[in-house]
Amino acid sequence: MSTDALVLDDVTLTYGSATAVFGLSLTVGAGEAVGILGRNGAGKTTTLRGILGSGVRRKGSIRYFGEEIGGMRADQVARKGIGWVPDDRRIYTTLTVRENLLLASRERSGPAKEAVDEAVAAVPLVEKLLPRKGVQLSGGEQQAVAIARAVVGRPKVLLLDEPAEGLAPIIVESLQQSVIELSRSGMTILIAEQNLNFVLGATQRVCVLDSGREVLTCSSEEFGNSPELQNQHLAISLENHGKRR
Amino acid sequence: MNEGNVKTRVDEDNPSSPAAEGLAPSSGASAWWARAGRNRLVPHAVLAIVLIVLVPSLLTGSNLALATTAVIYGLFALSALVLFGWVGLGSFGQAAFFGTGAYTAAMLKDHQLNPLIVILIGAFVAMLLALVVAILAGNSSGIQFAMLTLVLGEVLHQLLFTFRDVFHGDDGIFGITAQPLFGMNLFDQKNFWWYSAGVAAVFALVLYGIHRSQLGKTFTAVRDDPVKAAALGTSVRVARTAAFMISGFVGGIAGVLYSQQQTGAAPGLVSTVMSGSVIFMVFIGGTSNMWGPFVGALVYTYLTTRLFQGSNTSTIWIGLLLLVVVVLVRGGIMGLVERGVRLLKQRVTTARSAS
Amino acid sequence: MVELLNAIVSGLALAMPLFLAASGLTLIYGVMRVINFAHGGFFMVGAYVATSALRGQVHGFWAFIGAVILAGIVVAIFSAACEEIIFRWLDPSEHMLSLLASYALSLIIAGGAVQIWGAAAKTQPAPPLLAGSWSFGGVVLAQNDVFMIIMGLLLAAGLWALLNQTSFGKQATAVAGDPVMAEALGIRVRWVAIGVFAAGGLLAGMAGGLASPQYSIAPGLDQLFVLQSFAVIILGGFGSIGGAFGASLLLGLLESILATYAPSLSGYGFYVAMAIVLMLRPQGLAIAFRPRRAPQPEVSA
Amino acid sequence: MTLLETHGMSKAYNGVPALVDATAAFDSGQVTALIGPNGAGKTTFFGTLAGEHRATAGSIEFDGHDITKWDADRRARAGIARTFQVARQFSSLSVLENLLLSYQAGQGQWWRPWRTFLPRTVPSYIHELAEVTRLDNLLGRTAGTLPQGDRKRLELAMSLAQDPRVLLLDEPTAGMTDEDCVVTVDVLKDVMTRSPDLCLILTAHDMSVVFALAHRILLMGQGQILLDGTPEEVAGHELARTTYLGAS
Amino acid sequence: ACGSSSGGSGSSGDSSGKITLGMLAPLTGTFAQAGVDMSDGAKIAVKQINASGGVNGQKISLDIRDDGSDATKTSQATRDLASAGHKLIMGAYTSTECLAVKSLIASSGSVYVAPTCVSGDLTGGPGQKGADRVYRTGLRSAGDQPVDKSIPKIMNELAPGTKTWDYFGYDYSYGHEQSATFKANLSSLPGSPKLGSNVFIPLTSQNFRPYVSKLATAVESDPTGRGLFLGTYGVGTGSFLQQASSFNFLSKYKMIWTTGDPWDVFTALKGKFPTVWNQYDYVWAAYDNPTNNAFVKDFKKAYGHMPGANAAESFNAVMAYAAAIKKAGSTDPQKVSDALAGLTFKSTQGTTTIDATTHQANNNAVLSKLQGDPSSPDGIKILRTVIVQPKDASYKDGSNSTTNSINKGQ
Ligand SMILES: Nc1ncnc2c1ncn2[C@@H]1O[C@H](COP(=O)(O)OP(=O)(O)OP(=O)(O)O)[C@@H](O)[C@H]1O
Ligand SMILES: Nc1ncnc2c1ncn2[C@@H]1O[C@H](COP(=O)(O)OP(=O)(O)OP(=O)(O)O)[C@@H](O)[C@H]1O
Ligand SMILES: CC(C)C[C@H](N)C(=O)O
Ligand SMILES: [Mg+2]
Ligand SMILES: [Mg+2]
Repeated sequence: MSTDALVLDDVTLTYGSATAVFGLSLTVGAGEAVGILGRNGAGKTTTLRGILGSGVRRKGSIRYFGEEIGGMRADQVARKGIGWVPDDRRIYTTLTVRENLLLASRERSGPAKEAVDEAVAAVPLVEKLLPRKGVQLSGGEQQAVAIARAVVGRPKVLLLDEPAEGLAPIIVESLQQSVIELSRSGMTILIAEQNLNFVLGATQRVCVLDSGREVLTCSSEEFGNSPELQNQHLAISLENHGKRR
Repeated sequence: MNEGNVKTRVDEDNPSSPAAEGLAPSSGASAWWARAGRNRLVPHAVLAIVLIVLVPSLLTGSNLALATTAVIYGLFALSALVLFGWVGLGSFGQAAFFGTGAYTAAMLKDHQLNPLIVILIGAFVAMLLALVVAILAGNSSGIQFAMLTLVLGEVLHQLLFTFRDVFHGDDGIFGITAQPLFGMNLFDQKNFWWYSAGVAAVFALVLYGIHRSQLGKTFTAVRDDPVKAAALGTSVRVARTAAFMISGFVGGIAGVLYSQQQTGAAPGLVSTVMSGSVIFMVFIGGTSNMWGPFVGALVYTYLTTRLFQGSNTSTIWIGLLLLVVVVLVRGGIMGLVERGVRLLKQRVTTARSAS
Repeated sequence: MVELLNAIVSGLALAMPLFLAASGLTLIYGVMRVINFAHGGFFMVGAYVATSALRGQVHGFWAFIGAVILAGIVVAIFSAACEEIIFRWLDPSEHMLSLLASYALSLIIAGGAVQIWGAAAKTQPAPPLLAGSWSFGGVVLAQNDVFMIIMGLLLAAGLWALLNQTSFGKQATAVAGDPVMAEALGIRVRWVAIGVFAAGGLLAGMAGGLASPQYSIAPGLDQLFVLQSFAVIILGGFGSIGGAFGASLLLGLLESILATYAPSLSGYGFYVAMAIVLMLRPQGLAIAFRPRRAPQPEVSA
Repeated sequence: MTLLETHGMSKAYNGVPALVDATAAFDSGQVTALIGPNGAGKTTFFGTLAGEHRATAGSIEFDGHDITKWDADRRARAGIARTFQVARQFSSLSVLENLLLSYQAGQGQWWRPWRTFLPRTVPSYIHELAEVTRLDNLLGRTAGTLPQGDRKRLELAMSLAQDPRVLLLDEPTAGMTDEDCVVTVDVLKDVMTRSPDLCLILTAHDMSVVFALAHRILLMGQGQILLDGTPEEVAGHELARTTYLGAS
Repeated sequence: ACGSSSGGSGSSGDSSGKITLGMLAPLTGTFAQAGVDMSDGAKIAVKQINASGGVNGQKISLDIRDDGSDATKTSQATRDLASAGHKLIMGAYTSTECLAVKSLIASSGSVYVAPTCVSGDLTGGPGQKGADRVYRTGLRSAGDQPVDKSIPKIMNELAPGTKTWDYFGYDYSYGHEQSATFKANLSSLPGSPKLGSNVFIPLTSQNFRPYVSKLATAVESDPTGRGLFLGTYGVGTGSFLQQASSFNFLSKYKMIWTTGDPWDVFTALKGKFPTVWNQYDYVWAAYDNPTNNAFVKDFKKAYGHMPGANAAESFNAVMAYAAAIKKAGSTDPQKVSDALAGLTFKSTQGTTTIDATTHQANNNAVLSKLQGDPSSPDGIKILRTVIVQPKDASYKDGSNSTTNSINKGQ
């Protein structure tokens, strides 16, 4: 039981009075890479925020290697070993990239310098950016730094929110490679992403959300091979669209 | 009138969020249109007129004087709302406009002008000052803006002392004797109420119109995202300057009325304390509509001159109350009222759909 | 010449308590984005606590220092409590809210101080070691001034070290930049917030204690440095400790020189300087210490 | 016909060059895609064209006017519309109000205090626009509560509502589902047929979008325009492969 | 501008047979101490009057409003008192507020007695008509007063040979009046001393460091002998003395002359202040008469310390109102006002008469030489008092703390 990295059980997530995710249950095994798919507004970002406990109200149980974290503050959750790449990057603009990475390194995770080197190895684009300030980065560069920063903390579970957005194709490719490697090295990874190819290549399993509810969980391979499934769950058929809200 | 809210926290009380919609059955495709388009001018105007007519017969003596002060402060608070609520510039020097109006009226005391003319002159001078402030401060925003306006207000305050001969420093200028208006003796409390409440109502109405206008919507746009607003072709500078001048004009009117009521002007009117108080009125009342400033002014005036009067514990209580409002009652009293109304409506609709 | 030197000395003497009062303000702003109007109240409480501890009697230097530290600690606890009770509930991006809340708090402190310590003015004599002055050919140097200058430098250095050399400083930097992300990186944002408020309160309280022999300790003392402190953090760049130090010096000297050579201007030459700086360089003289986001590309419209 | 032209345009942030000596001409009726690795200077190029910041050197000419020193709002009024890489909208206004505001601003009607903002009837143009961008069901929503993908569409619709002559789209499809991308591409194609004189310049990291729309591609790298040619030419070029496209 | 100007309804006395006086005082802010003293003093008068059966069979009470030492707040409170029917108004601490009250008196149909304000504008000068319904029981200080004219002369006699005087006072009407009068009268003295530095600081400011060192250098480098006219009062004086103390130059002045209520400031300094001469209208030890002795005794008993001038002045204002109401036989504002004009009543200076034309009371000025004395309960030792007659500025020694019968009796 406790070998599962994350177990979400009937989790409901709300912003103020607005509910964005309804009764979601999801299990992610240790070392597994799972993709979260869904249309705009389906609740992908909200799910990741919910696991972390940042900016959204949670109901239901979230267990992390058997330990209940559903009531913890985000910083407690993060210290347990969950890393997060937010969709809006949130780079510290007045700090250099190196300082950004150092902030994320925790004493527990070993010498800071090594951790930084490791992260740079995982996201090579970052290397030449190290001395630059956060403001001096383009959108894609910030994205890369955000990923590297999450890796620096040596998380056991990594939450990636649209990691490929805004990255040049060539970088996306290498990022996919890095994610696969991190996963192989035992890190549990959860990716919310629109870029289907990226997700399918990097994960073993996908979970599809629609309007805050889980509608399908299957292996990435199966999903990738079935245009019907993709069509049914990701396409915005017009009649569907009309009823959406 | 719902558009005046300061950047509402989108996550709260959003009636059209998925959940809220889950509760209340969507009232059809026209709902959004009705929400955005309905002109609620008539009921508001009727309410205002009823109040203006009723108040003098309900209140007498000190209470009527207090109500008059509250209305004047309300107009002043409305001028702060224009800058703060409409274009998102939280000024901590709003008293400069108020004080300018008041001092202008005080300095005209020996000229025996028609009070309405004095109002126009005072408002105009305050508007000119607003133009200057807009030129000086219009480029900043946020905390810099708040501080810069605070400083400019403070400089104006200092000028009253530096030019003692003109402004009489700490002593202020007292002894305004309001001239009769259309044969109406303004020394009479009731007459003064009609005069000041009438003026306030007229200008509140004008502001209501402006807020619903193209310029009004541009204000909101500039407040929400100035960069985007500029990218659409609206001039942020022009919009902010316009808001400043409107704010200055209205603040000046309030100042003139105030000095006519108090028969003079003193440096306290231009002080940071005054600027702070008016922001409190705005916050207590709520920024979601134009009644807010008036409600806030009434509550504030009542609290400070009545409820906690006559002992040195008053500041503690006022402070505590304001804290509670700021920390707990987001959206002020009108916000509470609106939330209550919305809840009630929701109850009613759910009850109806259930039966 | 002697006049100028004297003006410079008294400018420094003015600058130091100002810096001590403003540094806490700028620290709290820099990290928590709260412009604390009640900071003057904290200062006043510090002065009252020190005076009460010494009972207004003459005491030795170390007793005085002890009282100052006590004042700092009391106010630090109070300040931390304020953050826990009030400021944590306010959205820091809505600076108006925190400005107003702290303004309300300042009213409560002003009223509360009268309840606790009464309306009657108190005075605290300086310890004998700081009571005298030296004169060098007409240039008068009060021992207390020298002491304040040393304290100012010490505190500036201490603050700099706290922010730049400690892990607390690093965490504060992160919280200042983006509290949401800081939390997601595992930083105990609540502790940092409380710590920063406590540190700000400590500075204000100690400033009040240190200044207590110089003033009538009475209602209204809270207003003493409020506007000037604002001037300092504006001039120095919001949140910059070094900037605050420089701005305090600048304003102290300006005030003193104006008071000496153009007394009629001394009231507001100060503010004009501030307004000019703000208009030409809104970010202040120093490079700001961690703004929240990238400075939004403002329209130059 | 050339509508927009830059001559040796450069932009440095605090002395750090982000755009170097960019010279290019854009014709009306043409769709140009700007591609290049992250940090190549695409957004900077847009920002300089739209007037968000001033060029540090060089000049910009639009429709025969030298607009180098014009402010952003003036350029917008002249007909240069843009979207932002991270979508921006007026978060407290409803979607409809956002659209109407853009529309009226595009018509130069944004400053009159005596004209009510809400017209009696919504211009049919706005209705159509909302329909094709699939915003018609969201018109009453407060823009601040929209998810990222919807915001992107709203921003696109807003820029179209301005009825521009030059349209600068910075990653219009970023964060959209594949399906939405297709729709967006269709919308843009539709726009090009309706207003054949529009000069459309866009950036995207999604090559399917680029190839579906662009008549011409500029490859940027390190602040410079490295290649300028038809999609086929650029895609086939070695430089594009090694610096940007990769193996795929 | 509103408020009916009719003297009408029996305003201040309501049916329950109670007379309420409206009182303004700064209970908060920099001058809170003065406000507390003022209300303390007034309360003693009320207690004494009620203990002896009230006025015309009615008890008196006070409705005290905080004016925060702010003209705006004062106006509002005044208007509020008047509209609440409390039209017999007294109080307000500094001249700024008193003038603001004055301007509302006519329109609100009230009467006003100013106890502590000294500005000339409040009442008429010699032979001038005072404003309608505005009276002063306290001291008037303006250029046309014999007292003011003679102050430099008295100073010169007490500290002969002072060549230069430095003035340091507040930046408002009273400060400017005081300094101008002083300057004008200096030149008429033998040796025509001059005014050295002439500094005005804002009413609530307490940061005097640059001025202090300027004065210090001036006095150190001036062998001819200087005097200091310290026109500040309240916490300003306290802060000035604190900041000056480390420069050790105050003792080099031939004379330090202060104004305003000396008691609260010098009590706060706990005996640590240089010997000064104070000029104002009350020091408890200066008078030895039944009214004052009873007042001092009751005050000391109630509050544990000696009364200062602010307390005594407010006491006198209540006494004046009580006498006027008695004389008028009514609380009607107009009648009370008429009674106040020309009224003679028992006060701390024995008896006081309010001039029917100028509306100014014939209040003595009291000069006192004060020395710090940590061993005395209030920290002050009164070395000498001098009473100056307002009419001709003739002066004679009053009693002092050792000769006063209150003390002797104890
Ligand atoms: N701060 C917020 N306040 C209120 N509602 C919100 C907020 N953030 C998101 N929502 C709502 O929650 C729902 C889920 O949004 P979420 O951001 O999780 O979607 P998503 O799947 O990540 O979409 P996208 O692909 O566009 O990023 C949406 O309907 C959105 O409108
Ligand atoms: N505000 C800024 N301040 C300083 N430097 C900046 C700023 N914005 C961008 N830069 C720098 O300019 C360079 C070009 O950035 P730009 O945003 O134009 O790239 P881009 O081509 O749009 O990249 P992406 O595809 O990642 O969005 C970047 O390397 C960055 O270092
Ligand atoms: C205390 C006095 C010398 C001054 C007086 N309170 C006034 O302002 O008029
Ligand atoms: Mg998302
Ligand atoms: Mg870009």
